[in-house]
Parts: sequence; C-alpha cells; structure tokens
Amino acid sequence: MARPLTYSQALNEALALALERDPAVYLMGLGVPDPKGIFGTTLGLAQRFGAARVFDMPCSENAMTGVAIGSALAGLRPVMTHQRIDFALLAVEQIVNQAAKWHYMFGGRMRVPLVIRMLIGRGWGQGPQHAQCLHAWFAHVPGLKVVLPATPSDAKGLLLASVADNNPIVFLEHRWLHNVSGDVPEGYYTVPLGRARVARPGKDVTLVATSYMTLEALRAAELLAPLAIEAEVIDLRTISPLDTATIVQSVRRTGRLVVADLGTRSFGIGGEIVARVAETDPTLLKSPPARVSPPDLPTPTSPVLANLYYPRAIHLVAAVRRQLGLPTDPADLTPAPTARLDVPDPSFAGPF
Amino acid sequence: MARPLTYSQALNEALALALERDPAVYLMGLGVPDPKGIFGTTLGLAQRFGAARVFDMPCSENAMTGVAIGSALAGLRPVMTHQRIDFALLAVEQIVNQAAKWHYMFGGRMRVPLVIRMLIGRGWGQGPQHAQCLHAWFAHVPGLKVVLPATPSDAKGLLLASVADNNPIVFLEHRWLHNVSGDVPEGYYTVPLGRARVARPGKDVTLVATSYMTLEALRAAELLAPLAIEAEVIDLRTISPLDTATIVQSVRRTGRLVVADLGTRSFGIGGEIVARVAETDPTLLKSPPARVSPPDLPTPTSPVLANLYYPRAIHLVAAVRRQLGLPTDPADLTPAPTARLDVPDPSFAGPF
Amino acid sequence: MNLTMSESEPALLLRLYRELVRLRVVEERIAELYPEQDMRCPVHLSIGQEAVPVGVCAHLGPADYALSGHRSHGHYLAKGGDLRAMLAEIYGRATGCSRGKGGSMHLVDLEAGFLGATPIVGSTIPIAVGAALGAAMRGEPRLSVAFFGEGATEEGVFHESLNFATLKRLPVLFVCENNLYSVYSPLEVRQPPGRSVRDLAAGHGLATASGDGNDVLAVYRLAGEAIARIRRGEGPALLEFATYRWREHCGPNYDNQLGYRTEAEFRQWQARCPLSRARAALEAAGVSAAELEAAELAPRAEVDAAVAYAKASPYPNAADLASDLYAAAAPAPNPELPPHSWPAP
Amino acid sequence: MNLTMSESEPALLLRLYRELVRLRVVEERIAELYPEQDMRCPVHLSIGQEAVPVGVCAHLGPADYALSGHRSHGHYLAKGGDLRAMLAEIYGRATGCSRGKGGSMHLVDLEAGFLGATPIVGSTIPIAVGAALGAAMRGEPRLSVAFFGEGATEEGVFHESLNFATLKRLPVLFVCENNLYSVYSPLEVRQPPGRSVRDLAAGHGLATASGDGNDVLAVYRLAGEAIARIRRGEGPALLEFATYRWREHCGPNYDNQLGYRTEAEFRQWQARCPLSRARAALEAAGVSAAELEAAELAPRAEVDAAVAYAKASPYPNAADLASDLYAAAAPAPNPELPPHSWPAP
Ligand SMILES: Cc1ncc(C[n+]2csc(CCOP(=O)(O)OP(=O)(O)O)c2C)c(N)n1
Ligand SMILES: Cc1ncc(C[n+]2csc(CCOP(=O)(O)OP(=O)(O)O)c2C)c(N)n1
Ligand SMILES: [Mg+2]
Ligand SMILES: [Mg+2]
Repeated sequence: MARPLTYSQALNEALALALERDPAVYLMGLGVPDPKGIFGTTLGLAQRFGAARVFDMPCSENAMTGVAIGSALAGLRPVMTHQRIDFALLAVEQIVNQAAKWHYMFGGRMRVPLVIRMLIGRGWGQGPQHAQCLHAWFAHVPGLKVVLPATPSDAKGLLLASVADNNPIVFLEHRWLHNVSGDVPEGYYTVPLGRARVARPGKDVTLVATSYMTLEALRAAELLAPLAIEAEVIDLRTISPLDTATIVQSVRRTGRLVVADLGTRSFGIGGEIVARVAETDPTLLKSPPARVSPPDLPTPTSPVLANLYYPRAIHLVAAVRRQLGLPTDPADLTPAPTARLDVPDPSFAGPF
Repeated sequence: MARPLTYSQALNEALALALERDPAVYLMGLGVPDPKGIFGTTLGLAQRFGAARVFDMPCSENAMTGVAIGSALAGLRPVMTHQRIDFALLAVEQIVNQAAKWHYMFGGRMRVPLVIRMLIGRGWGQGPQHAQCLHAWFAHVPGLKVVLPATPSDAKGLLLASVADNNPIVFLEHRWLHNVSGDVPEGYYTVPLGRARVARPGKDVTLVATSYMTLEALRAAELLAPLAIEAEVIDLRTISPLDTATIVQSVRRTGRLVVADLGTRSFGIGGEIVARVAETDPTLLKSPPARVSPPDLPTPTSPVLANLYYPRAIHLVAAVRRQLGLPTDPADLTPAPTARLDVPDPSFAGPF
Repeated sequence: MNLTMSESEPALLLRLYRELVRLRVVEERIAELYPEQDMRCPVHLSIGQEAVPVGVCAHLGPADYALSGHRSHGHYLAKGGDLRAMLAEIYGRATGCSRGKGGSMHLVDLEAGFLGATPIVGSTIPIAVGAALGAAMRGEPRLSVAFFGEGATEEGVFHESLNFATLKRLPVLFVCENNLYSVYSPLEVRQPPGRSVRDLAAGHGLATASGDGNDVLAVYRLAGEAIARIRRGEGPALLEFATYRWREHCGPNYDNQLGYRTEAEFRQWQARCPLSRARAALEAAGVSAAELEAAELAPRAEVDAAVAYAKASPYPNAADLASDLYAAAAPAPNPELPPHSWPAP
Repeated sequence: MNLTMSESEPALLLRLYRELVRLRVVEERIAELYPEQDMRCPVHLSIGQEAVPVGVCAHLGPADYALSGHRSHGHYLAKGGDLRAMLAEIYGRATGCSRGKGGSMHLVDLEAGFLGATPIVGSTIPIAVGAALGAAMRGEPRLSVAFFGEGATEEGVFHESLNFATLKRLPVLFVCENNLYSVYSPLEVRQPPGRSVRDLAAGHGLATASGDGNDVLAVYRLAGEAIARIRRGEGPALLEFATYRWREHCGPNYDNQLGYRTEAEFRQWQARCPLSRARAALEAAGVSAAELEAAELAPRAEVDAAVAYAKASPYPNAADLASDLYAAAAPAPNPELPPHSWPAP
C-alpha cells in the first residue's frame, strides 16, 4: 500500500529497510546520528540499529571514503553521507581513482558495494561553496553509477537498488526535495538503475530533467498546456547509466528537445544529452535544441543574484516558445529583486 | 627566429622566460628540481634561478595547492606541477572550491594567478591510475581556464600566456608530446587563451581535436587525402574558454563533424562540442556527428588491451568514411596483439 | 579561573575588553535581526569565543595576514575588518565586502589584511601558509594567521600544512579554537580520548602551546610569545585554546534542547564568559563602573549605523551576476617588487 | 649492527632467510628480463628492502589482510601471493592476478589476504583501516596491515587514517618503510629536520616503535610485539623501519649516477644488505654452507617455472577490454554472516 511520505521520510524508510535486511549494511557520515539526522533521513536509525551500525565520523572525508571502501572489500555494504557535495571534493581521489576502478583494474576480483549519498545544496545563501551540482563529473567516471531521484517513491526505490548494487554509487539528493511529499509504497522494493521515467507524456516537445529540475519541468508543462503545447517530461532518475533510448524515442515523436539541468551549462550533462540525440540523427530535431541551466558562474550568495542565477519553469517555457517561433519578453524572465526565490516554500526559513 | 625544439624544450624555455621576466613567478612540484626535471621541462632552472624560486615539495598535493593559492594572494605567481593528473585529484577541493572561485566569490577583490601543470600520462602500462584525462572536469568549473597545447610553439606561447593571466589555469601536457619537435620562435611571446587554430584547412569534414589527438587528426587527414576527402583539422588549444565560433564556421562549410578526444566518451568534451554545433543549427550537419575517444572504461594496463582502448587516426578515418557512406571493415581497426602501440616511437622505452 | 594582572595591565585589558564587547554587540545584533529573514545566508556566530580573536589580533597590524573558516565574524572584526562592509555582505548588498557574492561565510578585507574566510573545514589553513610563504619570498615582514576549529584538525590538510610550514620555517601562526563540538558531534566520536591538538601538532616539530580561550589576557600573553618568536624568524607556532560556542552551530538561536550537549555543561561555560571575567578583573583593578558602562555602550552607535548602512545599501543588479568571473589581464611585471630575500631551505 | 640470536632462533632465521632470498631472486629476475621490453608496465623493485615484508608477514596468516602501494612485490609475495599470477600480471597476460588489467602496480591475491596494491601514494592506508573495520564489525579475528613509504606520511590521508583507527581501536598495523627518498627527492626537501615518522604518529595516541629495517630478526620481533598487542584488542600500532632502496625508483637499473644520492651512502646501505646479514648470522650460528646454498638455490626453479608460465600465458582478448566494468548484481543478503560483535565506541 502506498501512503504519502516526504522524500526524506522515504529515504529514512529505505535506510531502515536496508539495515534490517542485511547485517552487512551500515551508515556513516558527519552528523548521521545527530539530532537533525541529515535533514531527517537518518533520524532514529542509530537508536534502532545501534551505534555500531549507524555512526558519526571525524571531519576526514578523504580517509573515511577509503575506510568505507576497505570495509566494502571486507564484506560490508557502507552507506556514506556528505551533507554537501562540495565537501566530498576532498574525497575525489578515493571515489574516482579507487572506488570506481577496483572492480575493473583487479580483473573483476574485487568489488566495492558503496553508496555515497551527497546533498546538493541550494537556497538561503548557500553560495559558491555549498551549492555546486557536479553530477556531470561523476557521470564522466567509468565504474561509478550516478543516481538523482526526483520523487519520494523513486528516492526509496532507487536507494534500495543502490544499496543492493555491487558497485560504487553516487546518490545525489537535492535539498529542495527533502520536504516534498508523494505516495510511497510500503515495504521493500527497488527501482532499477538506468531506466528513465516519463513523468508526463506529450507530443510537441521533450523536456529532459533530473532531480529537482523535474519539478520545474512539470510546472513548465502545465504552463505550456494552455498554449496547446503538450510537453513530454522525462525524469532521467539515473544519469549513469543513461537511458538514451527513452530520450531518443521521445524526440523522434516530438522533434524538439529542451534539457533542464541543475549544474552549470558548459561541459555539463546537457551537452551529453543533446549530443546523443544529434549522433543518433540530427534530422530528428525540427529546431535547435536548448539547454536550460545555471550560467557558467559560481553560485552567488545574495538572494537577488541567486534569483537571477537559477533557471525556473518560465525559462523552460521560454526555451520551448523560442523553438516554436514564439518569443518571450526578457523582462518576464527577470524576477523582482524582492522575490523570495531562494526557498522552495515559505516554511523553509533559515540556512538549511 | 624560430628553430626546431621539442615540446619539452619549448616548455623549459617558456618557464625560464617567465622566471626571468617577473620575480613573482616561482615553480614548485614533486621532482621539479630533480635530475629528470619533469621530463626535461624544468631542467637547469633550479641551478639558474635558485632553490628559493624552483623547489620540490612534500607529497602533499592538497595542502601545496592551498599554499600556491595563498602565495598568489600575497602577490606571487606560482607554477605548480603534478607528474600525473591522477595525483592532482587529491587537490581538487583546493582547485575547484578555492582557486576557481576566489575572484568571483570575493566580488573581484581577490585574484589567484596560478598555473597548475598536469601531465596526462599514457603508454607503457600506465594503467588505470596513471593515465586519466579529466580535462572535461576542469572545463566544467567556472573560473578555471583549461589549456591543452598540441605543438611546441603553442606549448611555449600558451604557457607564457597562462603565467601572465591573472586566473587559475589548468595546463595539461600529454606525455606523448614531450619529445615531439617543431619550430619554436625565440624570445617572449604569448598565444592567446581561447582561440583555436586551424591546423589544416579542408572542405569536406571538420575534425576537432586537442593536445595529442591533434597529431592523430592530422594523420587521419593525410590518410583521407588520397580518397579525395579534404579534412579540416581544428586544434582547440584551450577548451575553456572554448572557441565555438571557429568550430561552427568550419562545420558550416563542411557539414560534417568528428571530434577526437583524449578522455572517455560520455560526459566528456565531445558532447559539449557536438551540442554547441547542434544548438547553433542542427541542419548544418549533413550526417550524424561522431565522437572518437577511448570507451567508457578505466585504462587497462596490458599493452594488448591498451592497444584496443586508445583510438588512432584510422578510427577517425573510419568515422569520416561512415559519414560519407563508405563503411570500414572492423577487422581493419583491430590492432595485432603484438603491435607496439603503447609508445609514441621506438625510442620511448620503459615506463615513462 | 581568575584573571591575574600586573600593575600596568588595566589599560591593556580595558582595550581588549572594548573589543570583546564590540564583537559581542555585533553578533547579538545579528542574532536579533536574523529572524527578520533579511540576512538570507547561513551565519555561524562566535558568541562565547570572542577572547581568542581579540587576544590574538591585538598583536597584529594591517600588514599581517589572517584567514578563517565558517565562524569568522570575530576574526574579521578583531583583525580590523570593516563592520559596515561585513553587515552589508550578510544582507546580500552590493556594498558588501564581497559585493554580495559571498555572504557571511566569505568575508574579506584586504586593507585590514583579512585575506579571506571560506567555509570548507580546514581549507584556508594551507592558504594561510601560502600567504606566509608569499610574504617570506617577497621579503616582507608580515605574519600570517590561520584561525580554525578543532574539527579542522581532523582534516589531513591540517597536517600537510603544518609539515610544510615547519619545513620552510614560515612566519605563520596556527590558532585552534577547541570548542568541543563540530556541529552536533562531540569530540568522543571524532578523536581518540585524551587527544590534545597541541600534542598532535607537536609531532610536526613546530612550537606549540595551549591555554584558556575564555581568558583574554591568557590568550594575549600566549599569542604575544608565539608571535614574537615567529617575528624573530624562529618558524611557525600553533596555539590551542579551550573555549565554547554558546549559540547553535549555525543560526541565531540556542539549541541545548536538542540534547547533543548538556545544559549543565553549557552553564558551566557560560559562567566562564570571557566578557564577564574581563569585566570582573577590571572592576577588581579599580576601573570605575562608569568607565565600564561607557565601554559597553560605545559599540552600539557604531553597530546601529552599520546596520542602517547595510539595510539602506542597494542590492547587486543583473549586470553584477556575471561580473568578476575572470580577473582582468595582468599588469606588466612589477619591477619594483622587493628582491627575494627568502633563503633557500 | 650484528644480529643477536638466542639458542632457538636459527630455525626461525633460516625460515626468514629463505623468504628473503626468494623475494630477492624474483626481483632480480624481473630486473634481468625487463630490458626484453615484454613487461610493458612500470616496476618498482624492493631489492634491499626485503626484510620488512618478510619480518612482518611471518606473523600473518592468509585470513589477515594486507595492502600496499606502488612498491608492492615484496609485500605481495611475503603475504603469500601467487608468484605465477604476479609475473603473468606484469607480463600483461590474462592469467595475471588482475587478468592483465592492472600490471605491477595493481597486484591482488584474495586467497592470500592480499587485498590489493595501488600506486597513488598513501591511498591504500585508509583502505587498510576500512578492511580492519570490516573485520571488526563482522567479528572476525583478522588483522589488517598497511605497507607504505615515508613519502606517504606526508599525505594528509595518513593522519586521517591514524586518527580514525585509534578512535575505534581497530586491528590495524601501519608499517612504514623509511628509505629516505621519494623518487629522487631526499627527506630534507619534504620533512623538517629531525622528524621521525614514529614520533609524528605518536601524537595520534597509537602504539609506535621503530627499528632497523635491514635486520630481519629485529623486524620480526617488533612486528611480533605489535601484532600480539593488536590481536589482544589493544588497538592499532605503527612501526617505522629504516631501510634503503638499491635500484632506481622505477625500473630495473641502478641510478646513483644521477647524483640525487651519493655513491658512499649507497655503499653504506649495501653493506647492510638484509640477506648478507642474515646469512652471516646463520653461519655464526653454525648453519652449514651446504644448507645455505640450498636455501639460495631453492627459489630458482620456482621462479624459472613462473616466468615460463607467464610468458606462455595468453594475452587478454578483445572481449576482455569491456568486461568487469561493473560487478554483477548482489547475491541475496547473507543470513550466515556472523552477528556484529564489534562494540559501539
Ligand atoms: C570539509 C567540510 N566538511 C564538513 C563541513 C560541514 N561543517 C561546517 S562547520 C563544521 C564544524 C567544524 O567544526 P570545527 O572545525 O570544530 O568548528 P566550529 O564549528 O566548532 O567552530 C562542519 C563539519 C564543511 N563545511 N566542510
Ligand atoms: C598522490 C601521489 N603523488 C605522487 C605520486 C608519484 N610517486 C610515485 S611513487 C612516489 C614516491 C613515494 O615515496 P615513498 O612513499 O617514500 O615510497 P618509496 O618509493 O620510497 O618506496 C611518488 C612521489 C603518486 N604516485 N601519487
Ligand atoms: Mg569545534
Ligand atoms: Mg621512500
């Protein structure tokens, strides 16, 4: 039976199920057992499963990733958490040189079942060092899988699939999703890695999104509907493996492609998606494809600048309109300086 | 007056000129003053400019990058070296969170003139942890510039431009280029960052390459010439900033695009280049564009596997032929197991 | 627990006390205004920890460098940073010290020698070492100070930085404020029992000392000795100070109700308030109540004016978004740079 | 400098000597064959440093874990790794321990408990700690050993690893082979004068000792004490051994002519050859020349056979290129896993 849960409750439930089913699973990360429980996702788990299986760690992201890898080699299934992806940059050597490659470089003899949860920060002045979205980096590394759930039920099912997988997984949670609610099935289930989801069918344009941008894409589709433009929204769910077939099939029908991304534009995932379509057949595209993403800039802190930095549904709408020869007045895209766009909803007050 | 120099001699000359012109310039890195002198590029400089300006460092890539940044804030112009890009993964936090962002995030008040030279290893069993090409990563980071010279004269001019630039620069040298010779002008000159070079003009297909792949692209153009196919070879020289105009102008004329890259295929620079063309106008492309690059795998060590891993001129030729409806027998692309393709030339014996 | 003072010290202590009060008043004002939701960025208050920045920075001039992390307001102000520019920055205004791009976690004031604060734990430590290297190589008699918490000593970069600074005998002072917690995580889950940052650092071979971080005179004395040593060219030093954060890790509130630390522990540390202790010592030394009250009132006008300035300041505009991605071309090499006087190791 | 031996030790020393000789013979054969250009990968020989792997691994069983870095042949072999699979790996063959994907810098032998070697300086140290954590959490009485050079102690991850291992009292032994150089860089350009790795480590609060790394019995004794302590559950330990690499950093040749170290230094260390010293002690203890010669000849046949095996082995084929990128789906959770016996800290 499905019931409404928030994204963070769904993750909490997934972690509890994973811990319950397999004694090899353990959780570790800065603040994992603390009273805030990683935005609620780990609340109660230390109490229920014990401090030996749910524990905090020193501020040593690099070594602790190595520790997680070593424990995986020794038969455990670690789930590690970083409260911001930016902090995990200290651990890139272990993630990329080690975790991603041990299976291949030891001829299949070693395996590293390791889930690294990383939060993608946003809003309320997270600024240049607490709000990066570097999923494109990890997708570029052979041997990693990269998961970006958009809904509570996918969050649960993809996390359980990630824990069950025998490979290192980069599992990215957008901070603006934790409080979003949706129906979540009870009990244990997995959502397969590598398969996109058609979040809304449509025939006029394909909007490809991941994670939080799926919500903006769905909003854009609603804004387009009254103009008699039926947008198909594809939620990629995982970007590595990337479900090219679902994207191409959609563009074959719609002839138009807009990619909505969280990361900065150049050398991000948008380029890969556009390229895969163009490589299949550039004549599928009735008009130049578009990428909607933050500009190639660090994230500014001032809310006024952040408002200008992040694209929203209306930017997707404008991109679609442009493809259809319906221009948009740029002024319509510029938020009022006083607009409170740095929080997902008014209940979200304060820095996190 | 230009005279023939090797790529590493050209770099050595550039470093000497930089040290000579500006007392703020200094060089640091593992082995910089050692008897091998970073494949010859730093030979003699410690003797000439003194141990206070040309020095070795502890095996502490992360802190030493921070040290370089701090010294840049204090008015120096460090040139740092990593003998393999793989080692620099330990320093990604400093490069990406710090160096790339200090100018922007402090509102233009700070600047970090810092050149980070990184060697892209290849050949003779460098394998999974000594042969990665992660230039796409750095190009995805706003605030960095990413330079990949292909010729000795560009190596010198681009290195001098990089040292003169007031921003953090990732300067990537492919190991197979150090012994390549070419005419190099005497004295001080700079090659501007952000401008591609048409290495060979042609009208039938555009081959876009960087660094060592420029040599393979030129070879491919020669192989195509007898078939009456005139390939235009573009050497990007820098990928951030990326000279989109030169690429698009060429594809406008040729209608065909093949990107030759050093890094693994997915989410690499090839996708960005294809996307920029498609975004400009997908109808420019008379046939599906192609990316020629290593597959999405870690680098294997066995020479037999490495032979299969790295694409060569014949793979570019095959990609062009396919676009023109002239298929290639796959067997022609498979090297003999005993082929010695893991060295640039027979004089290159041994691990480095 | 009591401050001890020689005859000549009341004037010094009064000077330090004024600065302690100033830091406290600024941050209490931030805490008061934060719920208005106009400071839209994380703030990490150092209320309770003021004695360390004040005691250390009293020995520094604007030519000296300082760097800090997420909890940097005190270091910025004690180092001479511009209060108005700091508040404007927290308010996201174009007049902010980082022109609104950085917020509370990215303060800078070049004129004051405050080279920057960034909130990645430990990451400005090597940058401070690099600034010291730069000063040394340019032959400038500057000193560089890295401020950080005990959590930062768990990052490998801390050790790498100490090793290099000691190897090159650089003019850098490492100042660790050990406030027992990293966010809600107590020392027990992060460091072996009995660990002292000072002993840990000593293995690298630099000079070390530790002291009471809530006793501004104790801080002042230890810092004075360490800094004199560094200025004499005897190489880097590390100071560890025991202190305590009063408010929540991030934000304006108290958070003992969360249960990660006991109310008793909190009270014990509040009883050791660096301001109250300095005040008591000043009273005991005969400083008049009127003089003390004047000292306590003095910063209020400055803070009122700075808040008004910040709030009245313009926001950045759309053109500012894309500015400052890249620094402009280099000026021609500067022939007036002082010759390199830094001896090769 | 002379080995001292109690009455009962000749048998032990003879056993250790056999292993020292074996390592030496294997690596000298590699050096001899390398110029044929059929081993097409970097090799970092440990000739001169054999006493450390031999003395330490004599206390380990196949259930214990070991990890190493770029200079791992000795650790792999002493830990019981399969010689044929190692040579086949260096020859890039499908029968190699990593099926040709890894080469000399990526050795592994699960049956022998050699979990892996990788050539990023310092990076397997935390992995060894993690393996110890895994063993502890699963209630298995295994011990984990991290082998590394003194260069690796300059990487921050070394310190982070020591801190966590000590915090959790994990069954891990850190073994540092201090051979004075990192590639061509002497200690003076990397670490402050007088630095000892042992003292540096001691700041973390774990047990430490240092000794003569060219005296196999000294290594054996120190390792024995440390390992007994760890097996008693008293937490991690670190051993630092002074030793010296004879050949070039990477490759089969001698390289003193480069001038980064003196011929005199080299000769002094060669005079302290771990094999010669063990042999002299055995002679002094009355072991016959015939027995010693037999010990010295014994490995030759094994090595000949292993080289022949490696050279005759097939290369990987095109299908192998893309295999093993991802590990197959997990088996169902294993209900037979031992219950968690690791106490919460
Ligand atoms: C590398 C990194 N890891 C984690 C964090 C999250 N974080 C922010 S502040 C903080 C606490 C650090 O503790 P400490 O250094 O003792 O400073 P304090 O907050 O106690 O002043 C942490 C873990 C971070 N900013 N950077
Ligand atoms: C992170 C990293 N930095 C640099 C290198 C290059 N490198 C390979 S081996 C080596 C020497 C390390 O010295 P040490 O740890 O003392 O080992 P030794 O070679 O002396 O056995 C270096 C610097 C590397 N492999 N990894
Ligand atoms: Mg703290
Ligand atoms: Mg060494």
